[in-house]
Formats: sequence, structure tokens, C-alpha cells
Amino acid sequence: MSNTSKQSGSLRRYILTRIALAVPMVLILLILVFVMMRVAPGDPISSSQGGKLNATELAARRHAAGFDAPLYQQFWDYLKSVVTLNFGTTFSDRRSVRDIIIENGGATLTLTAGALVFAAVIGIPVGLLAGRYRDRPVDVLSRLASTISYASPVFVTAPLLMLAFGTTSGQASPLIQLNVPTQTHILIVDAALDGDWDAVTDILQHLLLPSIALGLLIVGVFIRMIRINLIQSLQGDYIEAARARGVRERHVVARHGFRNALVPVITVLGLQVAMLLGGAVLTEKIFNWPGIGRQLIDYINQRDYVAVQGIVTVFALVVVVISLLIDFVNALIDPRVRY
Amino acid sequence: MATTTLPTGPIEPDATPAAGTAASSRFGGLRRITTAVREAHGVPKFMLWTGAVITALFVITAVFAPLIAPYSFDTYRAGGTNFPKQGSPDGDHWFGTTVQSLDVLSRTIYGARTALEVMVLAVIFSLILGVLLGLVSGYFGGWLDRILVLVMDALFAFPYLLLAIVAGFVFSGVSGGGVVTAALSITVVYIPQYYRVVRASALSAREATFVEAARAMGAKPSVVIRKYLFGNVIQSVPVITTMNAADAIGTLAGLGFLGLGIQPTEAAEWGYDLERAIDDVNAGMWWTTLYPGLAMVIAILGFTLLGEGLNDVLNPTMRRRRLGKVLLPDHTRRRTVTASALPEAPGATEGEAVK
Amino acid sequence: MTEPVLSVRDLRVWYGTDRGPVRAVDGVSFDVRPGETLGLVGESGCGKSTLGRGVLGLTPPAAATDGEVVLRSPGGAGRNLVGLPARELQKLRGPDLGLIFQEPMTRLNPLMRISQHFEEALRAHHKGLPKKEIRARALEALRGMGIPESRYTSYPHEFSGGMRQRIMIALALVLRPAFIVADEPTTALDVLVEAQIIKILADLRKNFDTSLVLITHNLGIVAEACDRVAVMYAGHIVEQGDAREVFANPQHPYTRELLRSTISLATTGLHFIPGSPPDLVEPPRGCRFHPRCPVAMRGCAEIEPPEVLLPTGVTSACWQQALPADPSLVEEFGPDGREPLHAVEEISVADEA
Amino acid sequence: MPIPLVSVAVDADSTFRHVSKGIHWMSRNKRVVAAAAVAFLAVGAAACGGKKDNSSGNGGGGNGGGKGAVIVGTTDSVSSLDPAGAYDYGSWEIIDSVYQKVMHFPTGATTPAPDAAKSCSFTDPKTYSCQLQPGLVFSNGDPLTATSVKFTFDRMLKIAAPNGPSSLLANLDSTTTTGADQVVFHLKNPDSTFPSVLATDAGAIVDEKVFPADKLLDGSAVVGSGPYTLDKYTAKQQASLKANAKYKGTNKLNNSQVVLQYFSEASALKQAVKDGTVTAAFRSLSPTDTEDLKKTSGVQVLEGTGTEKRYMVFDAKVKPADQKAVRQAVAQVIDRAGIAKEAYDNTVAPLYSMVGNGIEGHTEAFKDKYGAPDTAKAKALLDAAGITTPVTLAYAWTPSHYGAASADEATTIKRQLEATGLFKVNLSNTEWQQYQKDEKSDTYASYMIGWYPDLPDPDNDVAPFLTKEPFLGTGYVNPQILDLLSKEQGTDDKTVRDQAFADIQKIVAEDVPIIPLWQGKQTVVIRDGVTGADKALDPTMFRFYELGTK
Repeated sequence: MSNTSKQSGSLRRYILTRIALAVPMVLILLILVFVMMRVAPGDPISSSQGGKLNATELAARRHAAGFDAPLYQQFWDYLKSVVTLNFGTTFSDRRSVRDIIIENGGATLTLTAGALVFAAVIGIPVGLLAGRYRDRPVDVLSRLASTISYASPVFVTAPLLMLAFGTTSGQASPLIQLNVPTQTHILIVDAALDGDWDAVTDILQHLLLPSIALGLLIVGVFIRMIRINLIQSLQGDYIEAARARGVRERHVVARHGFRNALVPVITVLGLQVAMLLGGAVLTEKIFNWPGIGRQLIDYINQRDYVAVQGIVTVFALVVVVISLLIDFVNALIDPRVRY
Repeated sequence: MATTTLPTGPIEPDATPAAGTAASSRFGGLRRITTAVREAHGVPKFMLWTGAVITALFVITAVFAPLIAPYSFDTYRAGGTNFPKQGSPDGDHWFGTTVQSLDVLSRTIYGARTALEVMVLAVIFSLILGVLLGLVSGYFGGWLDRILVLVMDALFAFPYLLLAIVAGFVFSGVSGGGVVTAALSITVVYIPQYYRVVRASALSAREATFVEAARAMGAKPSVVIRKYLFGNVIQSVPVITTMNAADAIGTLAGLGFLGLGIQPTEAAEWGYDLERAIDDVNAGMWWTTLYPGLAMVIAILGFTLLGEGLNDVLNPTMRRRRLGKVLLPDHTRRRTVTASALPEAPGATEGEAVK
Repeated sequence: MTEPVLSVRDLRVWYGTDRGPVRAVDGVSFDVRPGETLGLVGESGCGKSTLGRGVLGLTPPAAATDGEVVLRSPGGAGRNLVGLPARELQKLRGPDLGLIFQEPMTRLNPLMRISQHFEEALRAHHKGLPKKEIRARALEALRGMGIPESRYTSYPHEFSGGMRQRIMIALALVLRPAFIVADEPTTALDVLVEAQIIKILADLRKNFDTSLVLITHNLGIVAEACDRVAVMYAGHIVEQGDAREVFANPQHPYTRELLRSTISLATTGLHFIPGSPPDLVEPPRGCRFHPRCPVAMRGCAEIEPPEVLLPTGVTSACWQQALPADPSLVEEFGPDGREPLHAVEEISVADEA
Repeated sequence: MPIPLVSVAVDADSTFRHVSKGIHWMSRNKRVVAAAAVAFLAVGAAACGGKKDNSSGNGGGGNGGGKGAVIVGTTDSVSSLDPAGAYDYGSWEIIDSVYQKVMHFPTGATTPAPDAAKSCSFTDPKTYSCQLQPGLVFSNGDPLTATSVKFTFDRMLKIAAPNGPSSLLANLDSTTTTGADQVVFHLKNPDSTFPSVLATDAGAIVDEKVFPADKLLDGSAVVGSGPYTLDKYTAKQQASLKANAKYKGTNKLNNSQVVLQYFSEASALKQAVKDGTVTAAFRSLSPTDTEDLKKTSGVQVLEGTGTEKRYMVFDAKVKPADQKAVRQAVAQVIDRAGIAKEAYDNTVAPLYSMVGNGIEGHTEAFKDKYGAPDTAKAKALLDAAGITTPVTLAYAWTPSHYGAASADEATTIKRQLEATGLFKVNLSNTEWQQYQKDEKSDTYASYMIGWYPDLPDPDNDVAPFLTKEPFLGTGYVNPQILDLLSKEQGTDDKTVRDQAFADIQKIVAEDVPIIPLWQGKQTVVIRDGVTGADKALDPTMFRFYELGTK
């Protein structure tokens, strides 16, 4: 009966277990990232100075930078940098990866949020319609649309979007804001805090195309997941029970079907984060959006593997943490999750 | 970039077949697939066949590229004159020419060839590695299994484009910017998917009675794996393979777009062409973007539709019963007889006994 | 005798599948009078639940229904529910027709508070009912089921199975329907809770004059709680009548087998009916029970038995009663129709087990 | 990796602060995401609703800068704001503006002149002495004295940062001061190019009170005595330079503020200049972009000489490049103008000598010897050496160091050589890291190499490739050239040096260890109303202070 205390106890235990299980996963991830970076060819010194210095000078500099230090030493440094949440200092321009995350994370966050909003605004109604009218034309059309949407990579949709709108309306032009004081490192928020609504509008306009390009990547998944969820929840026992109480069909579909179908969307959202991060790299590159992904590409081009290692580590950790959070949220809101 | 994580999700329960079914023959799984495909109907059938047609067109284009394309992917002159640079589409060059004075139509067609090569290699590599690792891991279990699971989960948790980028970055130093490098980079991304599905099947099959019986009769592990597990595993593989093929096209192009894929002097590659075309887009030259982009979307779409169709057809949880409207025949009312007295039925006494 | 609240005549509910229609309910007739409880018994897969849902018009879209389901509101004229527009039917569900389900665990929307369930149900039929009133009525219904007021705003997962079933019943009762179908309301619950629920249902009849169709495969419950009983087999009602009479003097062989297979203190061994209910896509010819019937005759496999109204008021659809009742049928039954069927078939061997 | 190690040790006690800052940032995020999302929707709806507000075209620019500000877009990136850690163009663009040097190249000149110094001279071939200007101060008010200069050079050599320019000072033995305004540089070997070295940004003078003596300065709070101060800096996004009120140097500023906007994509930079969100774009637009911008109204494209050069290098140890006739035949048929046009849309200029165009001592050695591309002459060369045609020649290039157009260049070279019928060219490409190793280990018969000289001095274009230990795998050492090199390095007599370089260029054209192909042009794109761009476009360094607005 009144087992709430017992329940919260087991929830706590569940969360702790889940975290404990994530630890070896994270360790393996770290090793993986580290190993990949050591196998990767190139180093920032050869990359930036390779055309200018002779072989001996290059070797001396590599040594001075510690790129020939023993692997265990390098791994230890790497681990330390992760534990201190510093994630290393880039070689090519001596920024701490943490600073990169703080300075550029805002832009990635804004872009990802924009993409999610777009995907939700389009995906949720379409998915609900498709699920409600299963196998009718609207369903078939939406399935086709969603399949096309995820058959279209960002680097196809983005140029096409630019072709269609960018050059005429200027939305594809890069965002430049000079007079927004930095407070949160999220430009749009800073602009809002500053009361500079012209800047906010400008930022939002520039956000539009990248958000659509990135959002299109996941909107198909949204539509499908919502559709399937709705179909399943419409077959739910409580739906029949509600009908048996004479609740109007419209209400049954809206209150029991839609609402219950949308809860798993949280999970979908979470699972899409990995995909969004990958897509953000390309989107940021194409639209010159000052996010972490663009930094990553720059550092890859400079063969700055300390930076790449740090950023990739952060990306991987974000994915792990988000999947953890989703599990927790699910455990909290959905009593059917066993723990 | 299509998602492949999605379709594998709902498939997994299906991938652990009920112990003892369809495993008696090595080809039981295959037969099940063909039967299911033949019985497909409605939307899945439409998707399946549209996908199959597009895929077939794609493969034909790729295989016969030299016959179909007006020029080779690196032809820049014909009849003694160079092609125009960034020429707009006209009678000589239906799809225009690129910044390198190459024929966009030919490059688009040859791009299919490159995509197919990389895709086939990547799928074969990851199939072999993933299935092998999955079987070994699931069948033998133990510490090997535990470590492999962790590694694969970690790989799986990785944003997959990032993984491909890093892998492309790693392999490009080892084997240059060719087809094999690109295939290897993509392989890394897909191994975990095959591994997961196959391991799950192997785990459940390991406990199945028929496998235990085989082992009891002294069958060697290799025989058990080959004869009994393959039969079960093989039915979940087509869907993943098709979806991965779709994905591989996107990932290859992603790598090419970032300059980590196949170099233009080696072969025609859509992603590279698109990257070069970004400059053109801003200059209002649409043809260098549109055609390779469209070709890629269509190719991915073909494989995705095929994969989704297969998924719908093969996956019983997705399958919907065809519910034809029932027409009730005329009702024949049951005759009624009124009895005047209780009959002495033979069972009556027994009924008494129960009471 | 009072007018029946519900008269079902020749009701058929067939489901479409890719193998052909499933004749889940295939020509069923019965009446339920005010305050009466009709027990509907039979094995699983006999069409009991379909019958219950068919009465409320809750069949899946690809099902076909015909026959008559006449609902008489007190003093009013009867209305045939079959073929009624969905909107009309929906208005009747709740205030006139109630349904209590088998598995209470999944019948409440996990994302809605108990209070929201009540609000939804009451608002659906009483537009503009003030919140205060809703609360009062809901709490009254819950109190009747022994659910404390303090749990009114809890979520379903915070309740045990028995409590959820009581909430389900309260939800059905809050609209005060004259007629309720209870579809195996206790199957998923343990024995103690089962007794509670049965008592609640029995009290209903006493306090509110509610008519009840109680679907169950537990004959003990029927004996305890029902006035009349209908035995269902393969889409047909094979025997119906006064519960005491049917239990004391079962006519149809299926009823007898069913009774024998219940465990009571008197029985020493365990009895079961060999085989399983038939596939309703292609039901057996003749009497549908004949493949499993211990007293089947050759004719049973060929010709469908008529319904025999016995002097006790019990009806039974069996040749064993039909032949003596109407000797004119003997001719139709054929010369060697009376030969026992199972003498040549081995199924009866299992009978001895 | 000692760098993270050091920073971890130093940061140990501040870690907590940083972490809590991070958390603060996160929670702030959350609150705002919702609001942003709603606003985004609203604008999205407005945009879709068909009311196209064209102000977005220059929305960003409209907010920018204030009066007299110039916004310059670039794809360069900055690796360090501390001169001791910077050895790349992107960093030097800023360092050149923020710091002063003892010597500098005045606008348009290739010979150094005193800047922070009043006068400088060699007291002997290994000693260079400078007298500083009186009364120099850093932007923070600290005086700039001889001690500051000594500190600067000692520090540079001591830190020897892996990404720094200390190798430019390899010949500097020590620095001493005499009084407050006299600095003396002691060299290891006679070096006529030393004044030019001082004029590079390796010689940027730093404030000894601000910069640590043994490590690089963290952060962007840099202090110099140059024409500008670094007002605001966001890595890889934006640098704002404001006129330094305390600047006492010789350069005249035509603006009060320069904002450098960093781009990772040339296409985005181009879009920005087209829309007017930046008022100038410098480094590096693709040839296609440049062509398109030339046709855009309101935009001007200016070209000037650049310093980047591209060579086709032979490895004389690898067949068939070991045969001089083969190398000569290639030199005979290669069409530089064709490469410039096909691969680069004429954004580069043909180069006929290893010594760059516009550099003292430059001759057109290859043009003089070979003239226009001529297949018949090339065939004669090969026939004379008894080589059967077609000659199969391997040519290697790298896709990951010289930009996208390097693919086009490699293709064009292949096309040109094969069009003669004398050659069959096998292209191969390798990732930059491996490429550098392969090229040195005699793997490639011929390959592509780019060169960015540090100094506008002929020695810098020639010596690295032709010394006893050339920094490329050329398999080519010529004692005659070695003699000429040591001769020119030992004197600052212009005529002697010019003659030495003329001789070297002649020999190179004859032996063809390397074929110079092209020299880059620098392109600056400006919006109408921007002045001084022609002067700003100086080969040694882009001069921001020359830019002005009407």
C-alpha cells in the first residue's frame, strides 16, 4: 500500500546500480578514444610546421611537446585531465578543452535545441496523424516523407536549403554579433539578457536554416517513433477501458493515446543526441556555426589530437550521461520500468 | 545519414528465435525469409518493391557505369577541346561540368560505382567480423564475452559519424585515400550492430535443447556454430545489412565531405563532389550540388525502403494482420424443441454423482 | 415477471482474420432481468469475452455483428444496440452499460491520477458537472469499494491489484449503470481478494438493483453469486437456466464435464475434459462439442442439435435431450445415428486418466 | 604531453572554481532553452509566413563595430597570442598589430627598417647593434627599454615552444644591453638576413612585467606596444583590435578599430562579404568564390603578390627522376599558366625561379632556359639521352595540407604531361604525416611541395632546399651551390648576393632538382567604401592599419 518510502529507496538503488554499471563503460570509452588517437596519423607539429622546419628540428619539437612520451604516461595524463574535467589543453592554440566546451558549447546547444524544436514541431503532429490514421494515405505519405528525410544527409539538405533560401534572404550568411557582452556563452541568451532584441532576432534568423538542416536528420525518426508509440498505446488496455466508460472517441485518442504515446519521445530525444552531435559537426561546418563540432573539424585538420581526444571524450561522455539520465527519467515517470 | 539503430531495435526480439524452431535445417531461416517476402502485402510490399527497384537500378548503374556514362569520371576533354569549367547544363553536358572541368553526369554515375564498391566491402567486412565476434562471444561466453560486450557497447555509444571520422582519420594514414580505407572506416561503425544481434541469437540458441543435444552427441563447437547457429542468425541479418548499406552510402559521403574519404584522383565520390560544390552553391551554380546530392538521396532511399520493407515483412511485431471486412452469411436460427418431461439421459446419473 | 433489462437475440460476432472469419459468437440469445445476475461460463476461447464486448458494441473495427441486443431503460421502450451509431452507443456506455475487466493492472492509464479517471468518466456524460460534485460522487463510489479518500489523487501504480479492481468497479459504478458486464473480474487476483470482489458484486444487486452478466470460468463463483447461468461452448450457449437447477441437474454433456472437472471436496481425483475448444474459423460440423463429448453419437457429428426447453426452464442444445423430446427428429438423425461415436475413436481413453 | 600536466598542476586549486562555473553555466542553460525554443518558433513561423525581412542581409553588420571600424573576415586561425608560441600567419596577423619590433618592413618594402629602434647596424659580421627610440611605452604604461628587448629574445630561446618561432633565431647566440636604450645581438655565424629576422614577428617585443620568463602567457590579456591593443578575443570566433593610444611607432592608423572575424569555411566567408556582414575578406577564398565576387556589385577584388610558392620536386635517387633529361623534359613541357588557370582560376601567378617574384635577386631562370612549353624540344631532350617514351613518372600529392585545389593541381599536371605523349603519370596521394616521411625516404619520384618563406629574402627561398642536408628528399647536392650559398650568407653586400643568387638560379634551371610552378597572389575582397586595401595587401604581412572607411 503506502510503499512510497520503499519505492524511493529502490529507485535510489536503481540509480546507483545504473551509475556503477556505466563506470566500466566510460573507462572502455576512454581507452578506446585514447587508443584511436594514438593510432591516428599525424601530430600538430608536423601539421603546422611540417612545411617549414627540417626533420631534426621537427623531431626535437615533437620531443619537447611530449608526443614521444611513453604511452602509459600519456594515458595517465589523459585520465587526469578527464577526472579534473579539464579534458586536456589543445596543442595548436593552447586552449583547455573545457574552455572550448564552455565557449562553444552554447552554440551547439542552441543549434541542437533548434533542431529538436523543428523536429518536434513537424514530427509530433505528423507522427500522431500517421499513427491515428494507420495505413491511410496520410500514414503512407508520412512514412515516405520520414524515410526520405533520413535518407538525406545534412550535407545534401544544407546546400539545397542554401540554394533555395540562403542566397536570397541572407539566412545562410554567417552570424556575426559584435556588441553582445559575454555572460553565459550562449549568444542568444546573452543578447536577450542584454536586452538587444535586434540581435536576438538576427540570431534566430540565422539559426533557422541550420536548425532545419539538422532537424531534418531526425524528424523522420521522430515521426516513426511517435507513430509506432501511438499505434501501440491505442491498443492499450486502458484505451478499451476508457471506451467502455463511454469516453468520447476524440478524448480517448487525445488523452489516452496521444499523451501516452508522447512519453517515450523523451527516450527518443535522448537516443537522438548521439546522432545530433554527429550531424551538428557537419551542420556547423557548412553554416559556419561557432559550435563545438566546427572546432572539432578545425582541430582534426590541424591534427591536434589532444584537442580531438578531449572533444571526442566530451561527446562520448555526453551520450553516456544522457542515456543514464533517460533511464532515470523513465524510472521516475513510468512505474512499469522495473528496478 | 539514415539511422540504422532504429530498425535494429524492434528487430532484436525477433532475432532471438524461439528455441527449436526452423533450426533443423541450415536454410530454414532463408526459407522463412522468402516465404515472408512472397506473402508481403500493402505498404510493406510497396516499400519492399520500390526499394528493390531503386536498388537494382543503382546496382546496374554502378556495374555498367563505363557503358552508361558519356565520359569517364576524370575525363576533362573530348575532341581536342577542354570541357568548360563550371559550365551549366547543356546539350554536351546534361548535368553541367564541375570546377575541375569534369562532366557532372559522368561523375554522378561513377559515384554510384564507388559507393557500391565501398558499400559491398564495408558490409562484407563488418558482416564477417561482427558475425564472427558475435558467435564466438555468445557461444563461448566468459571473460571474452564480457570484454567484447563492453567494447562493442562503447563503440555503439559513440556518435557514429564521429567514429567514422576518427576511423577514417586513422586508416587514411595507414592505407591512403582509397576505396579500401573508406570501407574500413565504415566497417568499424557497423561491427557492433551485427555483433549485438548475433550474440543475442547465439546466447539463446546455446541454451536451446537441440544445440545441447548436438553437443552431447559430441559435435565440435565449429560444427554447432556452423550448422545450428547460422540458420537462426541468418534471418535477422538481411535487414541490418540493407539498412547498413543505406547508411554506408551516407557515411562514405560524410567522410568524403570532410575530406577524409576517397580522393578525387582515385574515383568519383559524391561526398567529395558535394564538398567542392559548396563554393558553387554560393555562386548560384546549382547543378554541381543537385545531381550528386539527388543521386545519393535516391540510392540511400532505395536501400532504406528495401530494409524497412524487409523489416516490416520479417518482423511479426510490426506485421499487421490483414483484417478483411467480415460478411455474415444469413443466419439459420436454431430450432427449439420443448420437452414435456425430463429425459432419462445416460449421463444424468453421473451428474448426480458430482453433486 | 419483470421485463428484462437486456434481451440478446441471435447475436453473432465474427472476427476477420487472414484465414477467414472467426465465429467467436455465433447465434446467442439470453435475457437479463433487473437485479439478476447471469453467470456466463465456459473454457477460455469459447467466445465469452467477445459476447460481453459485443453487448457493449466494443468489438474491433474488422468484426461483424448482427442479431439483436435490446436494452430497456426502466419504463422506456427497448433500443436495439446493434447497428446504433457509434456516438449513440458511446453515450450509453457508462450510464447504462458498464464493463469491468479481467486484468485491472493495465486498465488504468498509468499517467493519470485516479481523480482524473473519475473526472473524465463523469465529464463524459455529465457536461459541466462542478468539480466539487465530481469529487463527492467519486469519493462516494470509492468509499463503497473501501478505498480511502486520501488515495484519491494517487497514480494507478501506487495501488495493488485488488485495489485497482475495486477502483475499476467504482469507476463503472460512479455512473450508476443499470447493467454491468463483469469479464472475469477476479481471474488475475488472489483468492482472498476474489472473495472481496464477489461480495461487492453481490451487494450491488442488493443495493442498486443492478443487473449483472458475470463472465467467469470459475463455477464456484457462479454457484455462489449467480441467479442464472449460461454455459458457452465454441460460440454457442449450450445450456442455460436457473443456476441451482443447472448445477444440481446438468443436462448438456459439456456442462457435466465442466462440473466434473472442478475441484470440490467431494472429488478425490482430478478430472479434465480431453482436447481443447475447437478452432472457430472452421468449427466442427454438427454439434460443436461432439469431438470431445463422451456420449457423442454418430448423428451428433452430422447435424446441429436443436435447443431443448426442458420443463425446469433450463434449455440445453443436445441430441440426448432433443431426441426423446421430439421423436420426429429421430428420422432426421439417421438410422445408425444413435451409434456411439467414440467407440471407434481413441480419445475416450484419455477419459480414464 | 607535458602541457596538460603543467596546466593541471597549476590549476589544481582553481579546479573547484571552474567546475562550479561549469555547473552554473549548465543550470543557466536549462532555464533559457525553453525560452529560446519558443522564440525560435515564433521567428520560424514569421519567416515561413512569407514576410521576408530583408534586414537580415546585413543584420549582423548593422550591429557591428561602431564608427571607423573595419570588419575583416578570414579563414586563418590563431595558435597563440604570445609571440614566443606563434609561428603561423594567423597568429602573426594579430601579433604584428599588437606588438612592436626592433625592425620592421615598412609598407611596400622588402628591406627592413628600424621601428622600435632608432638605428641599427652590424658592428662586425656576427654582432648587430641597435639603438632604441626614446620614451617607448607598452599599452599598459610600462616603459619599453633595452631590458624588455633582451627579455624578449632570451625568453623566446628559453621557452623554445614547440609551436613557436625560436628556430628563426637559431643563429642568435645571446643578447646584451648597454644602458637603457642599447641592445646588442651576438650571432653564432655571419648572417646577412638577421635584420630581416628581427623584422619578423619572432622579434615582437613583450612586456617583461606581464609575460612569464619561462613559459607562454595563458589567456588573451596580452600587452604590446604596437599600433593596436587586443580589446576582446574569442578563440576561433572573433578578435577585436582597438587603436593603441600610447603607440609611438611609425605606422599611421587609418581606422580606430579592426575586428577580425574567423571562419572555418571559405564559402561562409564569401557569403559574409557578399552580404556585407564583413567589410573585407582576406585569406583565403576559393578561386570559384573569388570569380563570383568579381561579378558582385558593391564588392571589389584586389590582388597583390603573395609569398606562398608551389614546387614540383624531384627525388634524384628514384627512377626515372634520377635522369636529368627526364627532369629537364618535364620542365620543358610544363605549362605554368595552364596550371594557374585550370587549377586556380588565375589566383596564382606563374613562377620561373625558386626565388620569389618581387624578391631581391629574382631571375626568370626557367623561362630563360626553356621558353614556352615545347613538346618537340622535350622529345629531343629525351631522345638525346636515349630514353624511350612514354616515360612512366610517379607524382605524389597530399590532400590534407595544401587545400582542396591541390587535387586540381595534381590532375592538371598529369593532364599536361600526358597530353605530350611523352609521359605516363601515376598519381598517388598520402596523408600529410606519412607524406612527409615518404618524401624524405626516397619513396616518390616526384611530388608536390609548398613553401611559405618567413622573410622576404632570397636566401629563405633557396637555402632550405639546396643545402647539404636539404629539408626535403631531393637526392640532390651540388657543391657549387653550397659555395654560392655560404658566400651570400656571409655578406650584406647587395651586388655580391644578387650575383650569387643569379648563379644558383641558373644551376637549378639546368639541373632541375625542383621546378618552381607558381607563386600565390594575395587577394583581398572589400566592400565599396573601404580604402587603403591596396596598401594593406603587403606581401610580408597584411597591414590592418592601412584600411579605412569613407
